[in-house]
Amino acid sequence: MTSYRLHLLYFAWLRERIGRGEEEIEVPGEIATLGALSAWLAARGPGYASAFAAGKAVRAAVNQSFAGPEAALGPGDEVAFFPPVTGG
Amino acid sequence: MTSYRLHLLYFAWLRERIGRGEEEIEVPGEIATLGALSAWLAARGPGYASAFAAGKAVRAAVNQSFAGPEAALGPGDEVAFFPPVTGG
Amino acid sequence: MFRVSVQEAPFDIGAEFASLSAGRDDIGGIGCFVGTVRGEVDGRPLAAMTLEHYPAMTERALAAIAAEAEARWALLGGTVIHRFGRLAPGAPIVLVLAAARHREAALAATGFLIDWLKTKAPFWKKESFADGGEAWVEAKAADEAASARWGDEPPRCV
Amino acid sequence: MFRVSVQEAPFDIGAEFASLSAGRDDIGGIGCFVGTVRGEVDGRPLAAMTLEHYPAMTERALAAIAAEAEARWALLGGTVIHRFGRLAPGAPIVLVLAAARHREAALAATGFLIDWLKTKAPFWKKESFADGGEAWVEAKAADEAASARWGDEPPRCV
Repeated sequence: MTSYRLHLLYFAWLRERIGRGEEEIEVPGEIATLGALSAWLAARGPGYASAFAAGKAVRAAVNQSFAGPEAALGPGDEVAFFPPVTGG
Repeated sequence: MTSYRLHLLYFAWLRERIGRGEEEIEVPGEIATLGALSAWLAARGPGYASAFAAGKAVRAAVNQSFAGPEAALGPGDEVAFFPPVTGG
Repeated sequence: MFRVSVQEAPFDIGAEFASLSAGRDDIGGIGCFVGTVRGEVDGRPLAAMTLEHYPAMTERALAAIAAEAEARWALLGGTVIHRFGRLAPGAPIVLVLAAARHREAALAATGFLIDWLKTKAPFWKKESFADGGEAWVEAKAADEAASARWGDEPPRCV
Repeated sequence: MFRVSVQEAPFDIGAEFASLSAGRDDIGGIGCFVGTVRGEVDGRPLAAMTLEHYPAMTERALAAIAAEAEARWALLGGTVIHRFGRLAPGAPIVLVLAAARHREAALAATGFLIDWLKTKAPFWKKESFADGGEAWVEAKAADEAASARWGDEPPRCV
């Protein structure tokens, strides 16, 4: 399975811990779901590890729609990670 | 028991049927409650009879507070009769 | 504290919000309801709605309703304005504002206020139809039920 | 139809009411909620509240929430405006308007809209305290519960 590119976005304290708000990233082909992606990201470095630490409620959207851990990913998808929203 | 004076007010279709919005009236002393007053008024003439006709929901206030048929009346009271309110 | 007004003139919704919240930073939410004159009744076009009221009692009744809202919820202020006189279709009739730290109280009080205004404020509406007919609006059982869910006793006839 | 706006600038409440009801006489009631920045958090004075959002998604999320309200109630129109950026204590954050023939739908839709905005609109609040400290606001269980009573499924973590 070949690798593919994703556009990643981070908001609120995930952005602060990771140290950037967005990035283009090349992901191994076996990373096929949102859950697998967040686990894979958590191993990329201390900032990511802190952002995706166990016990932290991290939510996500794929192509601007909220999505759960089993959501499938594909080339060119925009994936955003963020804490539970606090608008309103 | 001596008679006493009341200030009466009529609103909405009661006002229209009775043909006036307010009046000073001398009431026999034995008319001691709101219920007795409305029955006594109904016998004063065709307009009053129509306004206080059986089956019509007539409500009242004594001295600007909503009151039921057993409310006591006394000299100088302001008594208002009207249909169920329809504001808001 | 509530501001209560019974008036013939239109009200300025923006100004009422501004006045309620001016110089304050303890309010987290303001609930609001504005009631307006609809242009037809069961398909019959309306020319105007005329509101009669009981001047000596009205302001006192509105203040009592507002006081009940303040007793039930931790409000930081509010506004009740009710118009009377002849109003054209589309015209605003009533404005309710309720301010609180949190939205639950603000919104619940707003609903309570308009429900009680419908059954406890001494106003009577007369419809003047475009065809020349006139009719007094009858009280609705649905309004009595909405009012009763807040636990008031039903009004009694004489 | 709803008007939806995500903006840094303040909104004009009176103008939004006027724009929603302009030239219409089919509306009987407009429900409204305005959320504002409170000046302290558990007694700790706030200097500002900064709202971050997800620009590519936010307007779409607000439109989806508004569409859900229109599917659930017979609304005659509405408005959702949500601000972002740095806001001072007392500043308005969010405006919801819902117009309907009768007050029940207008008020229910108003409550629904603000409840879903709290859990489904991609905004994040950061508190900047007067003492120099900063903290991201945590999502409240009470907001999740308020949102859930309208029957949505709970958001899932990844």
